[in-house]
Amino acid sequence: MSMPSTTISQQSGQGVREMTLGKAINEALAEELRRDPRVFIMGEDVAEAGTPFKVLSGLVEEFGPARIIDSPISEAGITGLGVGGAMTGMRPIIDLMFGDFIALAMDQIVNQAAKIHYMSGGKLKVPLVVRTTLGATRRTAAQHSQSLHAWVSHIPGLKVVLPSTPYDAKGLLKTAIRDDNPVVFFEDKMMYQLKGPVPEGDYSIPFGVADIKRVGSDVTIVATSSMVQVALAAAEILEKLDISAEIVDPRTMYPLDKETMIASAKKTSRAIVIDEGYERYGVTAELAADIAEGAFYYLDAPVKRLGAMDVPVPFSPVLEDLTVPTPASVVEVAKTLCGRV
Amino acid sequence: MSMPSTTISQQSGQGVREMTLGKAINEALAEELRRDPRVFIMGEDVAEAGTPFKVLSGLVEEFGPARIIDSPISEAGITGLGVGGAMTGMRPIIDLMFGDFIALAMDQIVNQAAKIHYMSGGKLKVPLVVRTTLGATRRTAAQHSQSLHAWVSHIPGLKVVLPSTPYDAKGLLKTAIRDDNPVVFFEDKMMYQLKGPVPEGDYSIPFGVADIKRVGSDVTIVATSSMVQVALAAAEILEKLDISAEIVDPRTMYPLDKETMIASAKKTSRAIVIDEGYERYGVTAELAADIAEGAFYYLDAPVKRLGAMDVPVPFSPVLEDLTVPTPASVVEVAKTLCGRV
Amino acid sequence: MSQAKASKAGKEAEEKLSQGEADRWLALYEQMLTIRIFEEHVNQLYITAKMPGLAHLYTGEEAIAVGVCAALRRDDYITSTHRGHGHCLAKGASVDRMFAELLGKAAGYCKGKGGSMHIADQDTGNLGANAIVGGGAGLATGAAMSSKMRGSDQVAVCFFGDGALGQGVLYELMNMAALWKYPVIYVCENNYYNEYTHNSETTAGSMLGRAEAFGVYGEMVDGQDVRAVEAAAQRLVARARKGEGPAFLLCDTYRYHGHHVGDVSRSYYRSKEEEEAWKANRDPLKILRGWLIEQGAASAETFAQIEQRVEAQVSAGEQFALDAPYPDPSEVAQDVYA
Amino acid sequence: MSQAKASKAGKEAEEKLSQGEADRWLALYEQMLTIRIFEEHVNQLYITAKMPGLAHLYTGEEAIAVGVCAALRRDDYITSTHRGHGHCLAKGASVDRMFAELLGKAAGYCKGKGGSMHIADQDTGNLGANAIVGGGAGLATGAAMSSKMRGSDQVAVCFFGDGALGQGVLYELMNMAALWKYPVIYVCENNYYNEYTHNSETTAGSMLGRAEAFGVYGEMVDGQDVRAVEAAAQRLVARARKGEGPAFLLCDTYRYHGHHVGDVSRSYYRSKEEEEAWKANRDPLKILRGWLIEQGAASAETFAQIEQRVEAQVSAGEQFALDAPYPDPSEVAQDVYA
Ligand SMILES: Cc1ncc(C[n+]2csc(CCOP(=O)(O)OP(=O)(O)O)c2C)c(N)n1
Ligand SMILES: Cc1ncc(C[n+]2csc(CCOP(=O)(O)OP(=O)(O)O)c2C)c(N)n1
Ligand SMILES: [Mg+2]
Ligand SMILES: [Mg+2]
Repeated sequence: MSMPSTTISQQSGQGVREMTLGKAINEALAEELRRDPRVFIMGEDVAEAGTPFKVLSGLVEEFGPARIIDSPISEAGITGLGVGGAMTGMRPIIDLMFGDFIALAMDQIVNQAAKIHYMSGGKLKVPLVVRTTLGATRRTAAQHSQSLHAWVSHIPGLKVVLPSTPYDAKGLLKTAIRDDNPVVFFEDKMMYQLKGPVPEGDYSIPFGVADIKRVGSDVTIVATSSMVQVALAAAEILEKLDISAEIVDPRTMYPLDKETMIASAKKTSRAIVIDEGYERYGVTAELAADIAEGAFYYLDAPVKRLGAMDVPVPFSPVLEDLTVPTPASVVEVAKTLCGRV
Repeated sequence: MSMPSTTISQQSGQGVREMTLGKAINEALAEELRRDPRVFIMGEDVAEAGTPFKVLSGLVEEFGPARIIDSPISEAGITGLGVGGAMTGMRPIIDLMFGDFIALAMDQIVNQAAKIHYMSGGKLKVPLVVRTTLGATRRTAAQHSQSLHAWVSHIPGLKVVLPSTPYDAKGLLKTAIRDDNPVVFFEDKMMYQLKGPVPEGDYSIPFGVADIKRVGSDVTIVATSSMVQVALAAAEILEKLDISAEIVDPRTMYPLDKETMIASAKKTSRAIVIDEGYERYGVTAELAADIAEGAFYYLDAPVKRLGAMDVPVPFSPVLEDLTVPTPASVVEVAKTLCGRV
Repeated sequence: MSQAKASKAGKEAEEKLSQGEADRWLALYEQMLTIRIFEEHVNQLYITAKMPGLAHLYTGEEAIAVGVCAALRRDDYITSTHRGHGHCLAKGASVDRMFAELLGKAAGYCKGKGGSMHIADQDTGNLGANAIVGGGAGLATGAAMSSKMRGSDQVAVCFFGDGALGQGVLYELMNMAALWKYPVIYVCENNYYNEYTHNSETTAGSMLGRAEAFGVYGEMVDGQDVRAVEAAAQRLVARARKGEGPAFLLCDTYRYHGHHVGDVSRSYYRSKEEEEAWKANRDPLKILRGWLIEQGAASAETFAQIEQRVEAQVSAGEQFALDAPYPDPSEVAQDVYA
Repeated sequence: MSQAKASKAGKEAEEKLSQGEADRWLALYEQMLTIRIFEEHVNQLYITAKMPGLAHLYTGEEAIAVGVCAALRRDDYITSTHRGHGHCLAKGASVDRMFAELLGKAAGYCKGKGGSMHIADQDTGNLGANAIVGGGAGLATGAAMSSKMRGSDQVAVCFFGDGALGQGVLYELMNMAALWKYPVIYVCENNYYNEYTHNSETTAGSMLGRAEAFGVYGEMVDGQDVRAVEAAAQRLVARARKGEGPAFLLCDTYRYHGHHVGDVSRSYYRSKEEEEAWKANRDPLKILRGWLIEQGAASAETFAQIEQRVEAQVSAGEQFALDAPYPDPSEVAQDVYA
């Protein structure tokens, strides 16, 4: 039962298509561009090229180069344009190709976008979306493989989204574009080809609502982004070992639905958290600390964390594959946690 | 007994002076500049002005403008110079006035400095120190008050230091300068005037060794930077309430001495972690998760976290003072944790 | 390299000033004086420990903010800097709420959450002072982009100091403003110092040449002569409004006080003589006042009246702020998200 | 604005080439050919799915790396880019260990940890390819700073593409290089495209003017003529070595392949005709070979021999890499810290 449990089924009366996550993103963007003339996209090679990941293909043809704008290689500059544009009546979507490049735009995102509403005493608003990527195993080495979402999750004033399925990607991206706050939206490069059901018609998914991607009773696995897929694969294996895993996908790092994670951990009394960012001082630390505190009196064992190995991502495939959580590594941790060694 | 317990006493045969943390930093820099001609300092207003905090006063007079270099307002650029210089035989110390400005230099610190040793298969080295600041309550508002050390603590390849006393500041800064890796060194702006004992003569403090700043038996308080001072003040109050607090100062975020924190928590069976960074996805999450896992079978209550409030730092003193942990707020948490409500 | 066109002053001097003209310059004089007196009060608030934190005074540079904003409409945008009080006032902010902000009071423009370095006032198109050097460049250029995208003819002015020329993002933005003809005017307030360091030690090449190399039209002007600044601003704003693209206005100026109110011992980085020479020979208030008197457009008495009025208004604003309540503690967690 | 001095080619054509001269140009020819053939092999490795990931081929741009590095000593520094194989080879790396790196093998220059975009070779002064556009600017300028501080006469060359002109940090660094006369040469490989976007859509103003506005001396050169590149590089390197400061060398060039090996359908951003015209008329190998033949300095047979030798060497290097072992899994956690 690796189908999303609480999601598609909620949509009724509409056809459901199988589509890739990349296409779901593309559809969300196209629909919002159609709906709201204030929405536009700016980034490197976003127009005719449709980005190196081809996720934006076809948009410039429909919306023209005034709304799908190829920019110079100026991550800080274009993010700054996004902030200024958002403050003055537009709803910019800034495309930062590789998540590693947010390092170039942190001042604009953190010192400007995140703080302007508060610093102005609530008068100015920054309805900005920064779309970027995360995820390793693409053989692009240390500067093109990082998952740096912990940085922005740390910052008050920002919202942070990590979709794990085509359905979630589309619905969450729509919410992001309609939100009046700066939102950083992380797409896993390795999931663009992942297929899943997406209903026809407009829908959006609220921020701060975790999704239980699989119901189980023995161990809770909290997973983000593509790690949800890893967890689902692990759960299949665990099922055969008679370990029933419940998979909780927070979907948004902020706002964070602590209640759902904690409730699941209380129910199963064991929890693992998985994320593709570096483990040290990363997202797994926050999620694990929240569960350890919230489910303290219910846990039978310590919360276990599985992040990316704390090394720069190596190029060589034989090394790179060792750095990320896999179904096998999740299964091992789950077995240990459930006393099956 | 708020005196550092395991530190000064180890130094023997030398005079001990009382000096401010700022002066201790200044001394460490001067001694290293004297010892090693490869060491130099670059930053905005570091020479005649001695920085806005006056921490570098006197250095340009002794070492001249070729080694104490006033730079343009180019945080990314000067950090880049530091990386390139470090790779080719120098040992640069780059001064980034306010910690908030590391947002401008993250690409240089994270995508370059942190990864070059690994990406080159261990051939190139980056013996760089980035000195910057943290800490609020200086009435400088949202863009000059952040404590962003969680960002760099997250990144493999970097070492991260947060001294809490003049003694530690001097000894840790020497270790940083002598280290062959990029080190980010965070000084709390509000502690520059803090006085404490510093022995004469050369000494250094190894990274990755936590310091027990106060021995206690009822509750462990893990605290960083100026929060150690807050914890010490809280401990005095708690003492009067018959709660004996042990204070553990990790001193370096990476390498992190998990053992000492966990051993203390096992002993006291209760733990609080305090840090001045934003609480959400911050340093308290990592420390709490580590303790919750490592001392799981010994803890009588969940680990409690106290970070900065998750809001941009407000200007108004009546608001700003609410955003940081204080002795009073630590006492409250400790009392609750120890069942004294 | 374009030089500033000769100021109109010469030609005009020969004609008689109309009453309308005279009143207009007197109004700008009053604005400059308001900034001057406001800042002196701020300094006093600091000295008497009534103001939390620090402030960077605009004293000496008044002609730039006032001259440029005189060329702007209320719905045009500006972004400002750590030295931002002058820009705010020139764009239309009122002294009482500015003082309130500086004192961290609830009646401040930002409810006391922003303070001196973050005053923003949406109603007058002020997108905010910024404590990141160069931080306004993205916001102003983005606002100009927005104006163009929305088919509006609003322009955006980005004020910044010579120190901001050290920030690479400024060039990224100028490049894009030039590429896409955004109606933005970059106003560089060259007061020769980056904090405590002279800009000859921090800035190579040519300041004006930098703008031009990125395709941004540049002019240079005497930043102490409000009439020259205003004339240049009118030209550049008109260009931008017509869709002819961005411009860069380099203004020579000087700050009379320290980098911030606490910077009182300055001899290690600049001489008393230098300071005195600027105040004696290039004071923007003196220059305009001298010209108006020379024109027979105003008497010493007029100026005395203006001074009295401004002093009264500023004092009243200060008192309002001193008496105003602090924000409620619950405010600390408000306005993090819209 | 300085234009490149007329290349020496004209004058030299009239004199007879000495054997030493002829051999020297033949050696550079062989270097260019090595890069060309190396890249063709890389492409084949990609097509036959023997290479993990992607690679950005230098084919067509060989004269720049080879011409510039011919003016450098072994202990001079370079920094390189995502399109870096040519720079590495020209600075002295050997093909076998480069192939090994590209295949993620332990014998690679970085033990397989860096891959195509991160080859570094300390022994030849190569501070590494860089996958951050403009990422080499800090490293090269910092290396030049270090050279000056250490009292060495080493120079540093920073190779980058025209796309890097979009990165603000480049200007921050040029400004400091000019201020402090660091011996760094910024070599801009202007192949007209930033990935899939023509630089007329991304770059306003004047490329050369940018350097000059920051106080960096600039020249422009035909990047397809290795003799012109070499002559310019010799001048700029000599200047820098003598302490006369940084320079910027703008080289016109073209990449024959896609942005990376997988970019095979390019018609949406550039035409087949444009590609063919460059290959036909401005190929750096053809240009040098034609001149050497014209000079009577080498025969078709010489070139055939060179080609055979290079092909054999490159093939041997490739085979070495294909046969080489992968790193031990334990390597993953090594080299994080020194
Ligand atoms: C990015 C950044 N770096 C450093 C600082 C600290 N700082 C504040 S003002 C200033 C000098 C600014 O000089 P300039 O731009 O010329 O403005 P002026 O103060 O002369 O008006 C510096 C370095 C800052 N606020 N932001
Ligand atoms: C900071 C950064 N932004 C974007 C990219 C993605 N990217 C890789 S190569 C490239 C184009 C570079 O163009 P140019 O500098 O002209 O080099 P060329 O590929 O033409 O040799 C881009 C945008 C990157 N690697 N780094
Ligand atoms: Mg200045
Ligand atoms: Mg190019």
